[in-house]
Amino acid sequence: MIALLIRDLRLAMRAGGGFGLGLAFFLIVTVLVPFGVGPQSALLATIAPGILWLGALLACLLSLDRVFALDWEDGSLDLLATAPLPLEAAVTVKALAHWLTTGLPLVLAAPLLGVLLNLPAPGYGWLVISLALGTPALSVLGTFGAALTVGLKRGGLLLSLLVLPLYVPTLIFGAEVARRGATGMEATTPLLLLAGISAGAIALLPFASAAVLRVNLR
Amino acid sequence: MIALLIRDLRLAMRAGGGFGLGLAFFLIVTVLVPFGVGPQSALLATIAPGILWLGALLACLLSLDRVFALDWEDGSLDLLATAPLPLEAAVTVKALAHWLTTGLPLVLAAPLLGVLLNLPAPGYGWLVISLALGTPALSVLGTFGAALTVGLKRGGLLLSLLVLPLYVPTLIFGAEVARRGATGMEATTPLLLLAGISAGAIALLPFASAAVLRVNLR
Amino acid sequence: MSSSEKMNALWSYANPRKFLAVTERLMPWLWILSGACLVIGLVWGFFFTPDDYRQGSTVKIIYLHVPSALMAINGWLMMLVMSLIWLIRRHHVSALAARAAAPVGAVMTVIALVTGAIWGQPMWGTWWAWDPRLTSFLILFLFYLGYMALWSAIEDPDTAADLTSVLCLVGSVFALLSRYAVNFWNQGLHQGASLSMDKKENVADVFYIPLLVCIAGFVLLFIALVFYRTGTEIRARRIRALQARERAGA
Amino acid sequence: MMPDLGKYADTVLSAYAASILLLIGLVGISLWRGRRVRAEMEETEQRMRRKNG
Amino acid sequence: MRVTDLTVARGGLPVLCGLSFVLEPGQALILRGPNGIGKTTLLRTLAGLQSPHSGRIEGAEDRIAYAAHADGIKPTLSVRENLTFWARVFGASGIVEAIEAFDLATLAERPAGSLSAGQKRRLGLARLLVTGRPVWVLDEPTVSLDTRAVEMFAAAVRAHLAWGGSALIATHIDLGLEAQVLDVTRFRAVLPAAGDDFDEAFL
Amino acid sequence: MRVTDLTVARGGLPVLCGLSFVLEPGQALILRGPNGIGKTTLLRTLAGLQSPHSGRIEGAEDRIAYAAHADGIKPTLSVRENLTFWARVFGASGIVEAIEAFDLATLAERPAGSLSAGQKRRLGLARLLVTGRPVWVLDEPTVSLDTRAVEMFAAAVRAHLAWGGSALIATHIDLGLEAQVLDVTRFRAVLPAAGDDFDEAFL
Ligand code: HEM
Ligand SMILES: Nc1ncnc2c1ncn2[C@@H]1O[C@H](COP(=O)(O)OP(=O)(O)OP(=O)(O)O)[C@@H](O)[C@H]1O
Ligand SMILES: Nc1ncnc2c1ncn2[C@@H]1O[C@H](COP(=O)(O)OP(=O)(O)OP(=O)(O)O)[C@@H](O)[C@H]1O
Ligand SMILES: [Mg+2]
Ligand SMILES: [Mg+2]
Repeated sequence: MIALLIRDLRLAMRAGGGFGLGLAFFLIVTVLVPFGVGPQSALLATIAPGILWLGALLACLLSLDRVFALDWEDGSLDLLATAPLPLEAAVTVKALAHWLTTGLPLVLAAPLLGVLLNLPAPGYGWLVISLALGTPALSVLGTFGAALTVGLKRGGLLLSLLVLPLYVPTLIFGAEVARRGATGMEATTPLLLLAGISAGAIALLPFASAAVLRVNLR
Repeated sequence: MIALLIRDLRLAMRAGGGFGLGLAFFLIVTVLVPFGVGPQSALLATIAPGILWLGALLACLLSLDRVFALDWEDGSLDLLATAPLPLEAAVTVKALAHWLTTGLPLVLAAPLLGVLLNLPAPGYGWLVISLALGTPALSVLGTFGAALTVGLKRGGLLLSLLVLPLYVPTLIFGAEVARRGATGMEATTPLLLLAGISAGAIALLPFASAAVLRVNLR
Repeated sequence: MSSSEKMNALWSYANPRKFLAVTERLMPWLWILSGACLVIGLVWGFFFTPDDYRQGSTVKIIYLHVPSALMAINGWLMMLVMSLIWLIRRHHVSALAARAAAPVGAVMTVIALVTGAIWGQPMWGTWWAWDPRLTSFLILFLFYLGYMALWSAIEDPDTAADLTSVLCLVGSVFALLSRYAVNFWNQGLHQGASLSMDKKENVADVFYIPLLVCIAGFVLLFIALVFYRTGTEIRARRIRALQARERAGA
Repeated sequence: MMPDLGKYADTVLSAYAASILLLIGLVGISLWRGRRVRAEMEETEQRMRRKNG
Repeated sequence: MRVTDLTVARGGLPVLCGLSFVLEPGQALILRGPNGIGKTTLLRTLAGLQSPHSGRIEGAEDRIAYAAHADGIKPTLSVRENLTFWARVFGASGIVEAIEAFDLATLAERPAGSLSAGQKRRLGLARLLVTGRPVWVLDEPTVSLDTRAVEMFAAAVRAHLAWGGSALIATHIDLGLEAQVLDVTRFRAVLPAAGDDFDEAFL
Repeated sequence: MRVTDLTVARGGLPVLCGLSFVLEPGQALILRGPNGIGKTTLLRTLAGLQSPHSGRIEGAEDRIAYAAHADGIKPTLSVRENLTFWARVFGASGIVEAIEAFDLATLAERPAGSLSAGQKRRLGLARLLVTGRPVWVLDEPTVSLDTRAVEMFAAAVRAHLAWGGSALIATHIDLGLEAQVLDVTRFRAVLPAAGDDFDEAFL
């Protein structure tokens, strides 16, 4: 398992591996928003928490098709399935690697981008906490979607279509935490709900992903 | 050339070809925005033109990695490069096929999604016009980006990173047209600029794309 | 008959041949009955019910809106059950029934959304509001879309059945979660449940009876469509099998 | 014959029109595809039978 | 490994049926048969990647090292990193022998993506040695290999057999191995003429 | 086609140098050499996919049909659709001969993705016939083919030569073609020891 994690991280760091690109995408989306909606800073401050969450979600989504597709194409996935490692473990490791290379950098970068969108001062802490709690769920859900579409060439868009509705509860609670935090309201209830979703997804979805992957390898 | 166009369209329609998924993604992004920023309809109406343009742009972006990557992986691109068809023509056809399968459906669906975001009534016409004029530029620019990143496995994110800055002027003018239209202001100046950008991109970029593609095939 | 024999007798309808034979006989009745209920219910509702004192004639939309909304939800529930049966007992007919139900459910969702939107224009002054009930319907529609897209994207039918079934399971959980999340996110404008047992909150009887007839019509139409489309899927599947044999040189 | 729909005539009529069109479309497409598939299956079966003598 | 009355299917259709054979330790078996007969399908079934249509496979669980056309090589990792990864996944330790057996020492630090077709294939075969699995199941292993490399491969297989392993190899060309040959052509599945029986709608 | 004093490079490093040969119409030339010597690189250069490091290639422009490991086959299109597409791109019309030559008639309506390795390869080779190009440049064309299919291929090459075409084929196995053989091993590029000369640092 550790070998797989190390390999995935190493692959992500190598040329064309995509590390940091999620971040860059996040940055660009947040930068483009003012171009789209106009530069009024009060308006931007209102929508900032939501947009930051959305940007993080889209950045996460875009890197999902790397989770299994490359291993599928070059046959590694066949070989992994015949290896002594249980597929559930492999799936969990993949999700973890995805989170480490995509989710974690997003969490760390979010406050910086908050500045660009005039996020109100009390919002920073809540934004980071909500992202830190929510992005693991995004990774796990995304891994499930990636496992579903692994056999399809460039399933990227289908993947998005399948995964985005699954992201809705996470997004709602996450953005709610950030929004309430930014306006100084009480935010622990949605935070707890968010944590609950994350915990549930992490505990249960790897089994679904592994089952689906087995079907796809057949 | 027509053979290539027909093949690309046919491939897009076949299973896993991705036709309609751009549309679905557009739908989902616009649906997610209120979850992020909250349900107040006045706020949504203000940001609607910008968000719709952003959503269309992202949907376009996500389908870009299909433009060349599949042909590259299975060797078709090598074969096309040695075929009697000039590469410039092939690139143009590819961009056209991309627009027909992604841009055009987006243009047609935009008014419907405008309803979801409470787009003000005078905005619909302008939104459609601006998208109709702007999405061809998005396709051509995207094809250029796809040509740049064709050799990279799963270059999706890098592609986004390269293309998004190129999209900025189109986005600015396009969203400006839609925004002015929605608020009843005069919108012909940005519209002309948008048309200019599109015309220029369509006329010149295929040469750049073909050149870049030749380098990548080497 | 002992209960286990009864179960076996029930499962025997999962045999495609038997399924087709039975539905073949039922089909005409289903079409006629559903058509009759729909015509009676809609004509009654449209022509012979009074206007509501607050909503005016728009209340007539209820005869389309509520039944389609009900069927949209029940369609998904049925797909869930069928998916479970496929995953556990691997009866092909159940997987195909789930596949056949999806477009029907999706159209029901669209009807509920469209009639709701049209109704909202005079009542709330807007086509669309991010009310929890409406929003969760939109999400349901997205789930339908994803489910159908996955079916059509995968070549091998058994693989597709497995994958879509798992998606349906996971999707159901998350659809439910979304429902609560959306409620939490925005408290809405929408009507409360008016078909509840508590008679005081119910709509008046003049509206109530034709509404019930319409609901029956929608339910019957749903069943008819699903049976018919399942038959089509079974035949398509058989064509596929026959052609594969043909190619293999049998 | 036509009931008086008052100022909401457009609303009610368009709701009915849209829904009925959608329903008819759904039924129509289902029947059309059902017919086609049934015919194709019969043709295929016939072909197989002929080939098998 | 013992296979009894096995039928394998692809795309829902049986392609080979009634296969039975026994593969003893120390034994190699070469599968032959024309294109499209179902060799790949058979090997994938034995490797556990798809389930048999009917019949039994015994003694295959967790004992098989499978190698197909796609080698599972990451182009951005070096040859050594690629091998080390698979060694660790399979709980083996030494990659030195594998590197020696396929003469990869001079290539060890090169990114695998810059290897030629035959060099890549050698790397793919070297992976077999680090799995430590007793049954090798190989689908056209010598594609793109030159004569010297084919000899390396034959030597590796011989060593594996001597150690007590066994090998099942599908190939169209002569490998210079002294092994039993199983021509699967005569197991081609004959489909029963499609009857009116609707149960067969789902072959 | 005439090649004079050609040096080809991969990854910036020359791999084969000083190659000269002439390929007359009606003639076939078989390239041999150990793995990694540079055959693929040479063929790609001749096909115009990369530019030569030095030297001249004459008479290759728009006359070459190139076929490599990747066949450019779309898995979701049928065999016929795949061939028709290439025929139209190359301005040819008939795909009937191509289908006959490689015995694809029974597979014509199958989606190409469901073919076996050898069947796919046959489709890839059939593509050569619809290009109508006189010079075939083939990189290991018979990979995965069984003996019957190799004969089909040899027959197709012979017919092509008789028609006045020519062929350049890199392969490790015996094709049963009567053709000149060029072993490229002796053209292996010897790199000059990296001197202090800075200009050479950027070879
Ligand atoms: C796009 C907009 C709308 C959607 C998606 C929608 C959806 C729904 C749903 C899901 C139900 C529940 C059916 C049930 O569980 O019994 C329902 C019932 C109902 N809706 Fe809507 N609705 C929309 C707009 C409206 C509007 C604008 C009105 C009127 C002002 C309205 C009036 C009602 C009524 C009276 C019921 C019956 C309540 C009940 O029996 O539970 N809806 N709608
Ligand atoms: N999805 C499918 N539907 C129907 N038939 C299929 C499908 N996929 C593969 N086949 C057929 O199954 C047969 C077995 O293929 P397989 O790849 O096992 O052959 P093989 O013996 O390995 O051939 P080769 O020597 O060419 O590699 C082939 O005839 C192939 O065309
Ligand atoms: N990016 C690179 N950097 C350095 N060397 C490279 C690079 N890419 C390829 N090479 C080397 O160039 C040589 C030529 O490779 P080529 O693919 O042409 O060989 P080949 O003769 O076709 O071999 P095979 O018979 O195995 O297919 C090989 O030794 C390869 O390792
Ligand atoms: Mg094979
Ligand atoms: Mg080579």
